Parts: sequence; structure tokens; C-alpha cells
Amino acid sequence: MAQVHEHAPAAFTDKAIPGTEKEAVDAAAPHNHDVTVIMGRTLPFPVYTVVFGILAAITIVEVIISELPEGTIGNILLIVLSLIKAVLVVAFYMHLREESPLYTAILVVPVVLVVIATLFLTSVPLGNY
Amino acid sequence: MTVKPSLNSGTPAGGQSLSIIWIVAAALGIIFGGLLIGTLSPSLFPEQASLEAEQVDGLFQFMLVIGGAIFLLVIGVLVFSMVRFRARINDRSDGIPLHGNSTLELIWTLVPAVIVLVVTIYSYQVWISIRTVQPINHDVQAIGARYAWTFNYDITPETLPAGITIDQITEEPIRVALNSESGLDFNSGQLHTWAGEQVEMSMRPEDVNHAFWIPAMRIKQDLLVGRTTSITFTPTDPGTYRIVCAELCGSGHGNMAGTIGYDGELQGAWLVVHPDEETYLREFYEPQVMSVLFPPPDPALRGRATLASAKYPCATCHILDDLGWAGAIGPNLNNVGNNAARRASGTPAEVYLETSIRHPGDYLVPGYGNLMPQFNDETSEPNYMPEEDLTNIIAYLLTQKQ
Amino acid sequence: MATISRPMPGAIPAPKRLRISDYLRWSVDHKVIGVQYMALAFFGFIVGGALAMMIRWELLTPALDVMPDGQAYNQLFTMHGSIMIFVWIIPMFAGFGNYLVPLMLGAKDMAFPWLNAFAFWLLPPAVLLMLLGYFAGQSEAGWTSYPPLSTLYSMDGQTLWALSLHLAGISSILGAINFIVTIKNMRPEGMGYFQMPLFVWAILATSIIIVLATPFLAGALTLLILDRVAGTAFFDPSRGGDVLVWQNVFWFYSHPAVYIMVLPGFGILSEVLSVHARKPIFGYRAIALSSMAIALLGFTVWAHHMFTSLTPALRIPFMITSMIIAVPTGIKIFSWLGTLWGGKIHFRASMLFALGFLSMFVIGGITGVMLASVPVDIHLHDTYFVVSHFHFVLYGGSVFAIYAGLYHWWPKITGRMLDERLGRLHFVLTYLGFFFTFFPQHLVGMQGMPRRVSVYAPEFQGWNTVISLAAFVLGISTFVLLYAMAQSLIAGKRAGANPWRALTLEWATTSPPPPSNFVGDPIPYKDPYGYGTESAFRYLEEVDRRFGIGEPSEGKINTPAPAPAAGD
Amino acid sequence: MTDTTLDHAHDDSHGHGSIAQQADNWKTAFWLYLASEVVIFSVLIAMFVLYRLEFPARIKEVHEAAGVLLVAINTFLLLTSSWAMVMGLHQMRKGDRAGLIRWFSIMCALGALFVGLQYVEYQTLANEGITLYSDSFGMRFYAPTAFHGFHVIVGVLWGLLVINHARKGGYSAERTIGIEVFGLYWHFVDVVWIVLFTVIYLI
Ligand code: HEA
Ligand code: HEA
Ligand code: CUA
Ligand SMILES: [Cu+2]
Repeated sequence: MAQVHEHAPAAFTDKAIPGTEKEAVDAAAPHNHDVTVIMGRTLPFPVYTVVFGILAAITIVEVIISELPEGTIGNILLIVLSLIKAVLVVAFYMHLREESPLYTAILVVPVVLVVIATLFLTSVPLGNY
Repeated sequence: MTVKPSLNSGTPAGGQSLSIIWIVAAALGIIFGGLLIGTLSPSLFPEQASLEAEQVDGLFQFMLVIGGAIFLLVIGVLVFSMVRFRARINDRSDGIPLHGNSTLELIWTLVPAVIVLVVTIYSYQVWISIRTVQPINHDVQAIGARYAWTFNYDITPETLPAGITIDQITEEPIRVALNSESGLDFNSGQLHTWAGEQVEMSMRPEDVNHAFWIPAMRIKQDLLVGRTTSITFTPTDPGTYRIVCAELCGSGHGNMAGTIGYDGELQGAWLVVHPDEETYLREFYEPQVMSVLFPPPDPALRGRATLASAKYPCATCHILDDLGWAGAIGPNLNNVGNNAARRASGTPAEVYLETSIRHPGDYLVPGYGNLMPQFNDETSEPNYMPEEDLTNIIAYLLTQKQ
Repeated sequence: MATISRPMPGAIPAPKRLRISDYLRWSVDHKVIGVQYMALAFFGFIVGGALAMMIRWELLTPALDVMPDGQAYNQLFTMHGSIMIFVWIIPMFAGFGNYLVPLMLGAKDMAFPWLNAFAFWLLPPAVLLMLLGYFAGQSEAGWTSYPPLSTLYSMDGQTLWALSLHLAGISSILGAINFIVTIKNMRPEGMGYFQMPLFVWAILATSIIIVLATPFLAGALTLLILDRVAGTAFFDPSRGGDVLVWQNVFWFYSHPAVYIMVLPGFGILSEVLSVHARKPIFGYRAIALSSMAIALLGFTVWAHHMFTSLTPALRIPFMITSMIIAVPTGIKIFSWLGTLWGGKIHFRASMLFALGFLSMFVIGGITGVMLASVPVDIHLHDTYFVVSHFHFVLYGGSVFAIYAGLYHWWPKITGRMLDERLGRLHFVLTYLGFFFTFFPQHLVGMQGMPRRVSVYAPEFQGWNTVISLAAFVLGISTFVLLYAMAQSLIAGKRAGANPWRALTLEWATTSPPPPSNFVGDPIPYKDPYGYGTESAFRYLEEVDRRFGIGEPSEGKINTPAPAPAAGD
Repeated sequence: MTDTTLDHAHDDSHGHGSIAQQADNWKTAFWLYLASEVVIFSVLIAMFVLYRLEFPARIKEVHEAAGVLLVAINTFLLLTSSWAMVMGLHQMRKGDRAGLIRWFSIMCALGALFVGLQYVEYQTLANEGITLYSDSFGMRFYAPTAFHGFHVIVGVLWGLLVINHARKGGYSAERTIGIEVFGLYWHFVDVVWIVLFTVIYLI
């Protein structure tokens, strides 16, 4: 949400057009629905409950995979599944889906940074040179 | 400094006098002078005594010229602006309302980019060249311990001095060791090699990280706990060159380098480059090998040889004239033969010395802290000192009386 | 012509000055907090400087003669480095940021005043912890604190040191979050990101680095503390750890940290140069965006501190990235030169320090590029050449910038002018003392003198004597500043609202500003660097008329300046 | 208005006033805080990853010894509490304060249970001889999980504070920022656990 002003922005500003308080409240409105429309069908739960269902299902799948014999495919699958879980929580529960893209940047930049850093650390050989 | 008081320099919005310009210009002049002297001074670097040194120096010189030019440019524009665009007294007008110039900005983005590209490529070439390891080289091991360097040379049946055969070795254990896989070796506090041959040295630290540096060779590599690292260089000129520890390793970090004694003899870690392999063998390698193969019968002499070989880092901290030690951290050992008997009443000198080496904290000479490392008789522990060495060293130390 | 939004009965009087005791209390006013930061930082500078004097005293001669042993010397430079970085430079810039950012944005305070105060009050305990280490056996592993020296071989002061840095780190993260939110949300109407003063840009870039980099230090310190007190072995190879992990994670933080230590300085420079050269800043967008570029690139170069310890194959990429950093930094330097060109340069003390920065930082930057070249760094790593490099960028850069900022904003903060003559004396002494302290260090370093040694080879004695003597001059020069500040507080001339006739918003209020900074909602002048235009001239006249001018009123002030030829 | 106008005619501050403005301040600040948390956690997790790549056999050993059941339950607890949290927010947005308190009580209870079960797990591992300083696995396992556990504890306490505030009549359908910020924290802790669960226990 951009900042709030009673005045129209001057001509030379390049900021987003500020919203008003009224709009801010309206923006929260989508949360108030107790039904979720998914692929054309209407479910009688809030979207949060639907997401919870998916999360629970994925977790069960994960546990099952981990009990199967170890393998690269399994591991990749686990990583992908947990990424999906993380993204679901962040997008729906933390409302990143509907917030300003700036917040997404605030989250993605450090994640990229630490992934690179960790990959680098793993590439430092323990052996002699 | 001449600031004319009449100008009322306290005036916030007032203009400025010429005199301040002169002050600043003079300051800059001095700085220029300093820079010029620095740049022109022939001894920017220590002597150039390895193949690596020639290349690194060339690269540095190249960067110095470029860097110097950039510096002169910046300073030139700066000084010119200061003189040309200074505000005159009582001039309250502003400069021209100029906000930028895309062409100029593009130029001063691209030109530095090209410069750093060139510098990077040149650096990369030098890097590749100094990293090349020759198939044949002189192979040594180095150990860095707080606060001394030890260099370890292998003795194999093939490298015995001319005229010596294995059968001539009288002592059974030495003969067996020489033929075994682990082989025989000896230590020296100095690194010996000869000109024109590449040295490849693997290094490991005893306790904390150190860094092996020979300024005259322009090479440096850290010793990392838990790893063995290696370094290569090719000395070109015979001579002696200081070895320096370049990674903070504790209180004696500064002492972990080659020093010169009062009468000019070399102490601590030095690189000795002999003119050729023959001289190296004759003057350094073979005498050492002989004293290992045919150790003196007297334990005191053996002890002296052990200590002189810098197998243990005692020289850094102790003074002992007989061996030319000049360390200032631990107690003076010149009269240790007498002192050891007196220090702890009821304790025989041998026991006192043994305790002082195995458990240095048990007896402390008044005025000295508990700084000495503990030398253990377990190979698994740091600072391993075999029982045999200990006995010999004690025998030797007991002869040191004044 | 000018329309005035409220009836103008004359100059608005400046509020009463606060007492010293007001600064010792919890306060949520960003101006008080800013001054608290600066005062604490200055204390750190004195302590760190005194330690530096002891270092130089010890190094007058090749032998160990002042300190009882090498360990005591190691403690000296460890404390010197840590205090200078974590108690002087970083808090000082935080102080400038705190004081100026809300003012420049025309805001009444930071976004989170309470958090702001809290962040500050984390610092005094941090300083205390660091100093307390003195009694527990000081830290002695250098400010870089490489294990295993810092874990298995150091005394308890090392733990206190790590705790202290932890606190300082949390403090600066909280501060940085506050800055970012303030800058994002509290700009006045009519000020987009590209109408912000460049100092605000610099603080924004710095804060982004702090938020992303400082937690690396927090993580590394946590592991270090665990290793020291809980018996873990993250950094002990004999029990499955790895010493290089510390080096990597530490420099993940500490290279970005060097830009934390210089970007606000760049920001100060942009302000000072433009105001005192009476000319718009040259290439505003390039300067603003190059800060961001430096912030970003700064995260990719860390291992250039490890050219002698990292696997050889991994060294080259870091050489490339380190070299690239020269480009955005160069853009700034050249843009500043462009700003001077064609200006009307007034050589006030703050301008002198800014020009001093320009000349000296370039040297430090160029030696940085030399060090970035792997083959050269292999020779020069951990020598006095490096010491020289970082004092050129840290003293010739950050400290000169701080001085420039101090002379520039002192009138705003205190309402009093600093004596220009003392300022010039201070500059000349500092400039010369600085140059002759740190320039010869290049030479001894190249010749083979390692850093962090209390004893050195006798052939370096000559230069070291020069260095030490110059360092004493440098130390004494600080007293000139202290004297000038005291004199100004006691008997300084009143400054008026806008002694330098600057266009940024902090000058469009009284000096010092009232508790809520502005009366009403200020409107920023459309271009913070729009000097040389007629409308800017009128705006400045308006500010003078509204808030009054400083002492002495010598008539000059009111003489109409020749209206600039170019309109806007 | 021309260039030389110094301020607006009326006294009106910007920045502090409105609810929406404050909400945005808090959210931005909190996302930034989470950004730095990401980095701290990842340093600790990286220590584990390094070990995982170097000694896969040892990890397998520990997995076999510990079993996945307990942590799977724990994961469910945390997921459910995340859901409870967001449902509480949902209720409050509809103006149902009692609903908020109800859901949040569930959330806190689940969080507390999580901590309890983690303690049980630590005990089990300690019985296997794996402690913080027993071997190089221990430290790399305990550091991130304990740091996360600490965050859960803080979260539960914070949740209780929110409940308390709601009891006293705090929050309204429009003014939920306090809950939202806490929600960001709690879900973040959940996300971290999702990562930890995969990296440490599953792979
Ligand atoms: C304010 C702090 C600061 C700043 C800004 C910098 C800036 C830079 N530093 Fe420095 N550095 C330190 C603080 C800083 N450094 C510290 C404290 C250490 C030591 C840490 C320790 O070990 O204790 C260190 C150490 C250090 C090393 C490791 C040395 C070693 O230990 O072996 C290296 C190596 O690459 C390096 C490189 C650089 C580079 C490339 C820049 C660049 O950003 C510089 C860019 C600037 C310019 C280049 C000048 C302006 C540009 C132009 C005029 C354009 C034209 C120029 C060219 C084309 C070259 N620095
Ligand atoms: C911003 C940071 C900063 C600043 C401003 C300084 C300022 C100074 N530094 Fe700093 N220095 C570092 C950061 C800084 N240093 C760092 C990070 C290290 C590395 C540490 C490490 O290796 O771990 C270092 C290391 C370092 C060394 C190397 C030590 C070694 O490796 O053995 C030396 C040696 O000359 C030195 C000297 C000086 C001097 C003479 C000053 C002078 O400019 C100081 C002048 C200022 C004053 C003197 C203040 C005023 C003092 C008073 C008013 C008190 C009165 C005292 C007397 C006159 C006696 N410093
Ligand atoms: Cu060994 Cu320094
Ligand atoms: Cu760096």
C-alpha cells in the first residue's frame, strides 16, 4: 500500500498514486469470504482451510516418500514438495499473494543470497590443496 | 599558514581568499612529491629472486602506472577546479545549473570497465603462469608451530651421500627405518634449496593457522588447521631470504620469522638458496644425512643436534647462547644446568626438566607466565615429543652451565 | 512570485537548546537519538584512537618495548580495529542517518521512534561488554577473529567480544529496518525516490546491506560462541569442523560491511560537494543507482580476503567481481568531479574535508583494485600494504566524510557555527598527518613487513618512525576539532536556519529544529540540487526570510545576488 | 503553489497518522526483519547441509535410530497451528473477537505441544548418545532445531499476549495489524520448520 495523502501528487513525482484509507479497508475484503472458488467449483470453506488440506496431504506424501528406499529422485521430490509447501504458506497464510510485490522482493532476495552462499560453502573442498 | 584576518573567514556565506588555495595546493604538492618519490624509488619491492617475483612485479608495475594515471587525472581535475572555479570574495552567485551529460557518463563507465578487464586478464595470465607445477621439483614438507617453522627433508636409500651404502649403517633401527615405507627424515629450521629448481612444499600447522611467506619470492600460502596446503616457487638467485609468518597466530606471531643475531648470524626461519644442486648436497644435505645415519653416541650431543635441527620450536622463546637462540618470551636457558637443580627443592634436576617439558605449567620460573606448549609423548596429541628425544634433550640441557 | 502559506511576522525563533542531561536519558526523538549515537561514536573514536597511538608508540622501534608481551600488543589492535569499526564508523553514520533522514524527508520522526531508541540503547551495553573484555583477558585474535586462534587459544575476553558484536549487530539491523521503512513510507508529497537527497539514497543502500549482511555475522558469532562456551566444534577440524567456514561466513558479512562503512560517507559527500560548489549534483541518477550497484556487487566479492587460504581454483571469480566494483565507484568519483566543474567553490572546512576525501579515497580504491589482483595479493596479503589500503578508505574515506558532515551539519544540530579558521587548521593537520601516517605503510608492506606484529625487521625502522611521528600529529589534530567543538558550543556564532544556503529540507527549519521538526507539512524544493536557477534563489531567500539568518549580519547577506542567467 | 512555498497551509503531519499507513509501516518492517531471520537460520542450516553432504551414512544411521513418526506429528502440529492462526485472523476480520480468541488458544496449545514433543525427541536422541557436543552431528543438528524451538517458544508467548489483548477488547475488523504481524512471525516459523523437516529429517 502506498502512502496516504489528502493531496494529489505533484506532477513530478514518480511514486505510485497513493491510496486512501477507505481503499485500504476494502483491500482486506477478500479475506472475508467463507467460500473458496477453485477450478470453477465452490467449496464451503475459506481458502485457508483448503490450503491447510493441501499442506497436510503433501506432508503425508513426504513422510511416505522418506520411508521408501533412499534415492536421488526421492530427494528431489522431497525438496520440490517442501518448496511447494513453503510457497503455499507464504503466499496464502502470509498473504504475500495479495501484498505489494516489494514484500516478495524482500523475501526472495535474501533467499537467493543464502542459497548461493550455501552452495558456495558446499563447494569449498575439505581436502588438501 | 597565512590566513588574512581581514577576510573574516567566520562568515558563513562569505567568499574565500586565495591563501587557502595556496595552502591546499602546497599540501597537494607535498603529496605529489611523496608519491613521486615512492613511485620512482628503485626498491619498492624487496629483491627479486624468483621466477614468480619477476611476473608479479611486472603486473604490479603495470597497475601502478594505470593507477597512478587515474590518480593524476582525478587530482588534476580536482586541483584545476579548485583554482578555476573557486568562489571569489563576496560572490554569492551559483554555478551553472548543469545536471549531467550522458556521453560523459557513458565514457566514464566504459573506460574503467575496459581498464579493469585488461587488468583482470593480465592478472589471470600471471596467475596461471605462477601456478604451473613442474614435473620435477624439490620436494619438502613444512610444519608451522607457534612460533617456529620446521622443514622436513626425506632420506631415502637413493639419496644417500656418495660412497655411503646401507650396509655401512651400524645401528639396526636406523637401517630398518631407512628401508621401511615411512622412511627416514631430518628437520631443519631453515629451508634449503638451489637456484633454478622449482620447490614444491606441502605444509601443515601444528596448532593454529599460520601463513608461509617469502617476500623475496612473492609467494604466500596459509597453513590451515585440518588441511595440508602446498606452495610452489622457483628461486633464481642464490642467497638467503627471510621467511615470515603472515597470519596472526598469537603472542609470538612477529617472532615467527627469520631474524639476524647480534653478530650477524641468521636465526629463525630463512630460505637458503644454494647456487646449484651440488653445493646444496655438499653443504647442507649430506652433512645432515650423515648425522642422522651415524648419530653421535653421547646423548648430550644427540640432544644438541635435535634442538639445533629446530624440530621443536624452543628457539622462539628461549635464550641459549650455545645454539644462538635469542627468544625473549621464556626463561633464559644459559645456566639451566645449574638452575634446574635449584628451582624446586627436593626435585632432581632431571625430573624438574622432564616436568618442565611434559607439563610446563607445573613449575613456573618467577616472572614468567604459563605460555609454553606442552610436549606430549603420545603421537596422537599435538606437540609430540618421543621419550628418546626428551632424554637426549635433558642430557644436553644439563650440560649448559655458566 | 513567492506565495507564503501563512502570515509572515518575521523569523521563527529557534527552540531552546537541550541540556546534556537530556541526552543521557531515554528519548524517542530522532534528533536526540542521532546526537546520542554521534556522542557515543566519538567516545569510541577517542578510545580507538588512543589505542592506535599505543600501537604506533610500540612500533617506533623494531623491538618489543612498550607492551609487556606480544599478546598485549595483539589485544591492542584487536580492540582498536573492533572499536573503530563497530563503535565509531558504523554508529557515527547511524547517528547522521538518524538525525538527517527524517529532516530531509520533511517527516516529524522516524517510522518507529521507540524502536529507534531501543536500537540505540543496545549499543552502550555492547561497548561496555567489549571494554569489559579488558578484565577477562582481552580478545586477541584481531577483528577478524579467525579460529582456532579465537576459539581454542584465546581467553574469555573473546567471548565478551563476540557477545558485544552480537548486540551491536542487532542494534544496527533494527536501525536499518527503521530507515528503510521511513524512507519508503514517509517521503513528503512531491518527493519520489528520485527526488530524495543522495544522502537518503546512501542510507537506503546501506540499510539494505545491513539487513542482508549483518545476520551472517550474527550466525557466525553464534557458532563461535557455541564453540567457545558449549563445547561444540564447528570450527575445530579435529572434531569435524572446518576453519574455513568461519572465514567464509565472516567475510560474507564483512566485505559488505566495508560498504556499510563507506556508502553513507558517499552520501555525505554528495550533499557537501553540491552545496559548497553551488552547483547541481552531476548525474544524480547515476550516483543514486551506483550506490545500489555497489550494495549488490558487494555481496559477491567476499573471498578476496581469502586469496591465500581458499582453494586456488575458487580465487579467480572473486578477482573478477572485486575488479568490477571499481566501475560503479568510479562513476561516483567522476560525477563528483563533474559537480565541481563549473561551480563556485567555497572552501569551507566541510568542503575541504570533502575534497580531501576525493583525493585520498581514490588512492585507497586503487590500492584496493591492486589487492584484488590475485598474484599481487598473494604477495601483499596481510602486510602493511593492506593496512594502508584500508586506512585510506576508512580514514581517508569514511572519517574524512564524517568530518565533512560534521562541519556541514554542526550548525543545524547545535545552532552554532564552528570556527572556520580552526576548521582549516584541523584540516591541514589531519590531511598531512593522515597522508604521512598511512602512505609509507604501502612501502613497508611491499618491502615485506607483515601486519599484526609487535616486532619487525630492523630495516623497516626508518619508515616506521616516520609513520609513528605522523600518527602522533594525526592524533593531536583531533584535539583541534575537540577544541573547536567546545568553543562553538560555548561561544559560537548563531548559525541561522540555512547558513550554507542549501536546498535540502533539513535546512528549511530552525537550527536546531523544533521537537516536531517542522511547523506544518514542509514542501520540498522540487530538486534538492537545483542550484543556479532563479527559482532556487527565490526559495532560499524565502527560507532566510522565514527562519532568519545567522550572525554576523554584515549586510552582505541581504545584498541581492545577481540573478543567475539561466532560468529553469 | 509555486516553487517557493515552504509548507502546506494547514497543520497536518504525514506518515504517522492513518491505520493503513501504520499497517504498511509495520508490515514492511516485519518483512525486513524476516529477511534477516532467513539469513541467520540459513547459516545454521548450512552447517547441517555441509555435514549432510560429507557424511550421508551417518545421517542415515541417525534417521534409522530416531524414526520419523515423532517429527511427522510435530510437523502436523505446527501446520495445524499455522492454520489456526490464520483462521483466527479470518474471524477477527469478520469482527468475531471470540472466534479469534478461540482459534488462537488452539494455536498456542499446539505450539506448546510442539515444544514439548521436541523436548521428548531431544531426550530420545540424548539417550542414543547424541548431544550438543557429543560428535559433529550433534552440534549441527541441535543448533538449528533449538534455535527454531526458541522461536516457537517466543511465538507461543506472543500468541498469549495477542489473546490477552483481544480479551481486553483490542483489535477490530479494520485494525488487525497486530495480529497480522504476529501471523507473519508464526507462519515464518512454520516455513522454517518445513525446511528443517525436509533437510534434516526427510532427506
Ligand atoms: C570503507 C572500507 C573499504 C572500502 C570502500 C574498500 C574498497 C575496496 N577494497 Fe578493501 N578492505 C577494507 C575496507 C575497504 N575496502 C578493509 C577494512 C580491509 C582489510 C580487512 C582485514 O583484513 O582486516 C580491506 C581489504 C581488502 C582486500 C584484501 C586484502 C588482503 O587482505 O589481502 C582486498 C582485495 O581484493 C580489497 C579490495 C577492495 C576493492 C577492490 C575495493 C573497491 O571498492 C574500491 C573501488 C574504488 C576505486 C577503484 C577508486 C575510484 C574509482 C575510479 C577513480 C575509477 C577508475 C578506477 C579504475 C579503473 C581502477 N580490500
Ligand atoms: C575506521 C577505522 C579506523 C580508524 C579511524 C583507524 C585509525 C588509525 N589506525 Fe587503525 N585499524 C583499523 C581501523 C581504523 N584505524 C582496523 C580495522 C585495523 C585492523 C585491526 C586488526 O588487524 O584486527 C587497524 C589496524 C591498525 C594498525 C595495524 C596494527 C597491526 O596490524 O599491527 C595500525 C598501525 O599503525 C593502525 C594505526 C592507526 C592510526 C595511527 C590511526 C589514527 O588515524 C587514529 C587517529 C585518531 C586519534 C588519535 C583519535 C584522537 C585520540 C585522542 C584525542 C586521544 C589522545 C591520545 C593520544 C594523542 C596519545 N591501525
Ligand atoms: Cu605463525 Cu603468525
Ligand atoms: Cu573486501
